[in-house]
Amino acid sequence: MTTGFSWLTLVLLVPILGAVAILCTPRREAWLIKTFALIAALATGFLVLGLLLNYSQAAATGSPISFKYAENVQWLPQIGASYRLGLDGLSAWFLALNAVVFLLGVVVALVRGVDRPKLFFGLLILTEAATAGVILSTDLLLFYLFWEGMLLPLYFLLSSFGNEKRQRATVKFIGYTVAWYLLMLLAIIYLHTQAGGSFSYDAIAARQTTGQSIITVPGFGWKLLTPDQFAFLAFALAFAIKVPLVPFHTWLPDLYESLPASGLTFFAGIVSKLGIYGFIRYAMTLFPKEMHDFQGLLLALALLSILYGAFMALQEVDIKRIVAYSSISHLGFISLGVFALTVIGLHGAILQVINHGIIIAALFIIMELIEVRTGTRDRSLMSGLEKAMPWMYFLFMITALAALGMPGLNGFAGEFMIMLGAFEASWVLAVIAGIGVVLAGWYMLRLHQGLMHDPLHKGTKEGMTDLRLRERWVLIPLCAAMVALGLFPNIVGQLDQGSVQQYMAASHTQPASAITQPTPLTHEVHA
Amino acid sequence: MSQGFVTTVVLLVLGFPLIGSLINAAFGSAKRRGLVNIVGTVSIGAAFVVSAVALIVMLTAASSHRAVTVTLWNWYVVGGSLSVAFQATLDQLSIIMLLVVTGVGFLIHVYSVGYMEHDEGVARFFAYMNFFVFSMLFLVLAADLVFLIIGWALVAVSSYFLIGFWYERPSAVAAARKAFITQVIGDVALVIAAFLIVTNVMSPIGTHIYSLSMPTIFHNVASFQYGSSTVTWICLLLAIGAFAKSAQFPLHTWLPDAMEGPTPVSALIHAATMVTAGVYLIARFHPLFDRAPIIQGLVACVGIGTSFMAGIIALSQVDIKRVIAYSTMSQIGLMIYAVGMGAYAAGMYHLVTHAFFKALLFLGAGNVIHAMHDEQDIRVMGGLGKRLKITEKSFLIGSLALSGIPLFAGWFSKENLLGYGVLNGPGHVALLLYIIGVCINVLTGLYAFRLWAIVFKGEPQTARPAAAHEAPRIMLVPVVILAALSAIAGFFLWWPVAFGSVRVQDFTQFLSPVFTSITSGPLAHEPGVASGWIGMLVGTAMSLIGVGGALRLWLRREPDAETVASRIPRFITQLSMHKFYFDELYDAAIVRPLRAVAKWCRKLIEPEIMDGWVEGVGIGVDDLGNTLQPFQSGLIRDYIAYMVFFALLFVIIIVGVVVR
Amino acid sequence: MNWALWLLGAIAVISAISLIWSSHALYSALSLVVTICALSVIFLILNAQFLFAVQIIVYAGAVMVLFVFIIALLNPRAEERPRVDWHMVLGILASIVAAVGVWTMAGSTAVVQNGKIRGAVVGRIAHPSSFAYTEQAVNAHGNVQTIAGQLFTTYLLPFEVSSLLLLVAAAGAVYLTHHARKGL
Amino acid sequence: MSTGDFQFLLFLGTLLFMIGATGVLIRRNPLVIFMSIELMLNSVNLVLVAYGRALNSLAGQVFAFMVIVVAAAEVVVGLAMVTRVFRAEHTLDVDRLDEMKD
Repeated sequence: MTTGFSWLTLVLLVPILGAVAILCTPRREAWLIKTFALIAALATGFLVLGLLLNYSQAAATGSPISFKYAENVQWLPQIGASYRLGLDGLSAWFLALNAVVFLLGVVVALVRGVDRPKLFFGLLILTEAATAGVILSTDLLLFYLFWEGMLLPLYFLLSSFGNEKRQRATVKFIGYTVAWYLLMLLAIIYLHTQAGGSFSYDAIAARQTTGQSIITVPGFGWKLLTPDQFAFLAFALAFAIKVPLVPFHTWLPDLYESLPASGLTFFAGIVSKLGIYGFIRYAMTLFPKEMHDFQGLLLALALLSILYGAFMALQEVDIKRIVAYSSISHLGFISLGVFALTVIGLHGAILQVINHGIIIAALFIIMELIEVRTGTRDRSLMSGLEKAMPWMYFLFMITALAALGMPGLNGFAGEFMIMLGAFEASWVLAVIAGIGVVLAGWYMLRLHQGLMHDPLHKGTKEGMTDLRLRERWVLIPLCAAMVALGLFPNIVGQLDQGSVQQYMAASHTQPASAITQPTPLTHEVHA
Repeated sequence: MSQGFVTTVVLLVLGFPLIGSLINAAFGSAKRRGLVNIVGTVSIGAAFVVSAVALIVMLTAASSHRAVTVTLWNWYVVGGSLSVAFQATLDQLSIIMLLVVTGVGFLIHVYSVGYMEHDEGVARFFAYMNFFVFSMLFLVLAADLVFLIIGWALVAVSSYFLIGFWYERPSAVAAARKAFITQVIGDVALVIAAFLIVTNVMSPIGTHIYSLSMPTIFHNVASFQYGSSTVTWICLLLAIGAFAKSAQFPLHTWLPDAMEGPTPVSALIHAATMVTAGVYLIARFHPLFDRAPIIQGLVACVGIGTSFMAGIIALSQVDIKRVIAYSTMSQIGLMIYAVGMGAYAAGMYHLVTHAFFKALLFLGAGNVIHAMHDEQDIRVMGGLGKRLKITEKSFLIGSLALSGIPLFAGWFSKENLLGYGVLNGPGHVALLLYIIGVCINVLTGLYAFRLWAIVFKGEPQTARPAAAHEAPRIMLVPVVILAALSAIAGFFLWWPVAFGSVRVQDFTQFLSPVFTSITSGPLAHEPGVASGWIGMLVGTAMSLIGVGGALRLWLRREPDAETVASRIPRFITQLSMHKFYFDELYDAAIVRPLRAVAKWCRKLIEPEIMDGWVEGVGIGVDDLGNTLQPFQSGLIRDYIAYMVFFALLFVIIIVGVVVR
Repeated sequence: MNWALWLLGAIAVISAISLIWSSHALYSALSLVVTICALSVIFLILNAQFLFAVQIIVYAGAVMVLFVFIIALLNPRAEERPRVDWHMVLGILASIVAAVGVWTMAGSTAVVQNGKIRGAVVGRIAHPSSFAYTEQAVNAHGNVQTIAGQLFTTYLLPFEVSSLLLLVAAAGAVYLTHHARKGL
Repeated sequence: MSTGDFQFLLFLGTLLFMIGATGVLIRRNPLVIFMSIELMLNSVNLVLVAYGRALNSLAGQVFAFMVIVVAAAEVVVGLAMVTRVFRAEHTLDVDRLDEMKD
């Protein structure tokens, strides 16, 4: 049973209560719905802030990774599943990003207005509960429950709000992802048996990965993989689709193109990053040997994402799709940081997750504001907006520069760490990532200049107004955060020191790997 | 100098331009032009005063502890091993750069008050100019690789803003993007060099020290063996970064296009400060460069090559600013040649004098353009000397300094440079490089006085020069000051002078502690002019030949310039006219293929392969459905037939399995 | 007795073939009657006198009469010979395979013999049920009596259920063919 | 009854059964289809009795009797349905009765 007050359950409960409150209020009182939504988002935000502030004082339990505010309640004793929640350095930052991004989603929805507030806000807050659940749960079955549960409100949200192509995009997304998650469930069950009948993270992490006999195809004698490798591939596939790494990314551009900005802030902000979270928390620590075996393949996929995303962003015409592909390229960077399996790389990845969350949210908001003003999303039909909207130009410039990783802004801080980590793994990675940075500079500038500079395009509508005060005050805090994180990235650094060491230690049991032995920068200092 | 003093100097020097830029950006507007002008210029002036004070304090301090490094705040701490912090160094090298940037910058700001009189974007202009000076100072003061990279990128971004200042002109926008992309390439090279350094710095006792701060790196520079592959790679990457910034051979195509920006921008960025950042970088990393002889040779050759190529191209340019731009590229080439050979002090010396006379030439050109109402084509001009007397005279002084006529600033620094080149250039090509260097003197003399003669002397080609009027006083004062400086700067910096307790040694001795104290490689001592007399004499003679030739061709027009040009083989003139076709080459070699790959991705890979297998699954299921549909024919006999068939199959299998 | 079986078998097969091949429904009905009678005689040979009687009375008597009656009622036109299509091919193929299969099966282990049994389990499945009446026992009490004994003791449930089945069938048939004649 | 006879009887039963099945397959008149089914049932009876005789067990005959009862019930209902279909569709060709297609 839990000793202290179960804070984490509160973090889950508050959004659910908010959603219930919203669903109860009649459709007429739109303002009441909006206030409930705002209250729920703010309450979660402050709760998470409180947790973060006295994070260091909290007691920590748990073997490979020590979790704080741990909760453990028997749920299904027959099959060894228990309702276990926990927070470590890594998930603390994901939780913070989760709260910030959903608060932003609510605020953007309020500023931009939304036609069916009851449905929208109810589902939005419910999704927040689900994603928080994914981040907090330390029991694999509970994790899977939230992981699939997240798709439920998302499906309704995605298919009922957005432009004309949303139906197809949503079906493609949901169908695409759910089909592969079942593999992960299989892997979880396999782990459950391996760990002697319990779903808890510690038990599974401590399972004996004894000599696995390689499965051979009966009758043909083909040598396949060991069961652990199969399980790892199942996990990796599920997370790769979520991240998305390139071959599995085709759902992303269609979906992002059809979603409104309020939906995109939280979707691009946190939902697409849970794949990274999964890789670090589950794939890296539960399958250390397999992670090293497949490290080459995963690194190749990450690099492919960077370059492919950059090339596609270079060529796209629809501005939202450009930002979608740039998001793929950035996520490729983050996964490069994770797969390099070095301390610096992991630090950089966590930092870049937060940076990317802020940048991509701001970018999508700006894209929607431009789309509203010029009435089109086609890059070739717009130019010379700077004269009409100096504020938009200024804020869009800062966001674009942060996105292309200009040193001094937050994009650079994360990318520098990731490239340094990747450089340690092997110098080729850093060089290719460098090419990615140059391409990022190219397409981001093309986007920014294409819209802002050059004489006013004859096609654009007349009488375009600059950003209204409300819209301005949504973007200014984001840009301020970009500059602040660019100059003081250490805020993120301190909190996850301990857990990054633990993750590296947990993933180092069998270090033999194709790439040169990843030397941690910590002189083998173990927490 | 005490830590506290240096911290205040650093914060003030960085603070003034930043605050000026923010004020102008937030509150500036065309209406409040007066406020904008004052804030813009005063902030740079204040920075100049602070750096002058710092120079004086530095001169009083003993030469041993003049270099002071200060930590501002911790940037990122990684589990106790790698802790990256913002550190700033104030030593002889950076104080010189501070003075050049803020001094010349201040004069250019005063000039641009007049130049940008009727431009409504004046607030934006001064905001960007102040931001540029801030980022240049940020770069110069950097003592930490991350700090340096950030400064490097900030300079690139501000030059992007300033080149693309008139954003309504598509050519300016394209030029700005081109400049920025080239800088990003240099930036990435710098970042990778930083990684190489961090992962290879060993403390004397052989343990890895992960630190990005340059003082500690240079202190343990012994860990890099002389000529080892890591040092060579590091210096190659640093050289690429320097070439991108200083518009040297492989990455030089952005400089001529950068003339799209307003003239004060060209003066500040493309004459005095930004392009010299590459020279500063190599000077700052001299311990590493001293250990990589191959790279030093490469740098020297690239410097001379670019200088020679730029000299030829400048001869055929018709746009006044592009001629001066190519002359900048040529002079920077000489500086790169100097630091390539290890003559860091000589390189910096030429940098300082070049800043004066090149800024002077640009501002003079600005006056001409201003007078001709934004006309930049020199073929239209002629005989402006009668109308713009002061500009013509200062332009003449500038040209004299540029082409290295004795007793002018250019002569001191250039001959010092070439003199050093004669004695200990890189390896066995030293003499060849020296000869090319001397030919460059001829070319410099030619294009400098070609420009002066065509623009100011001779009779006007068209009616427009008649309407020209002398520039307003506010634009003339900086030009005159710069003319004075380029006249006496060489002499002033050359001779040791003593003012009471402040003993101003000559330039090279002032800088020598920076370049000798740490290097343990071949000592790069500076030869006095005496030992290089022969070199100097030959150099001066070639300059005089150049100037004389130019005057004959374009002033007295004995053999008319066109007839001479017709006798030169066509392909040289074509090469010169089309800037050695580099633009077209890069476009075809890099830009177009990359864009083709991107289009290929979008048109082919995305829909077919990436999307293909997802849609394919859907289509596959549909097809399966269609193939199975006819089995539901509705005829009873069909159904019975299927039953019989499968019953039979079932029996056979059972019997088969059982019997075997 | 061998030749009798062969003769009766041949008659049954020929009439069966004529059943499916004849163009007119009535001829096939008659050929079915012939097959049923042939089989009933075979039952007689196999010492199943009760079945012989039931087969003749119920099958030939009642069921076939009903068939002929219905054919007369609907008097369908003579349809042409069945077309040769893939159904026939499948049918013939199936019969050949089944025949060959059974022939080899039956040949190898016709009756369960103790000792090593090679090949098909056909015989083994049908091991002697709990109720075994040797030939002499049946003849002693008479075939009908013994069957009646069994019918009303061990197999009482199937007997009752079949009676219920007949009742339902009769009611169903009446309901299906009944159509309300208006104005009666 | 010798094993040779038993083999022949089994073979005869199978042959009759397959002829019935083929009949069901090829004929389009539902009445003939019913008759073929009757034929198949009879062949089953034959095999049952043959086994009963071979294994000296009366179960075969009892079961055969049950089969006859069921066959009778089946014919009754079947023919009722055929008459009903005939009255509705006025056709007896099985191939044209395909409303069940979709």
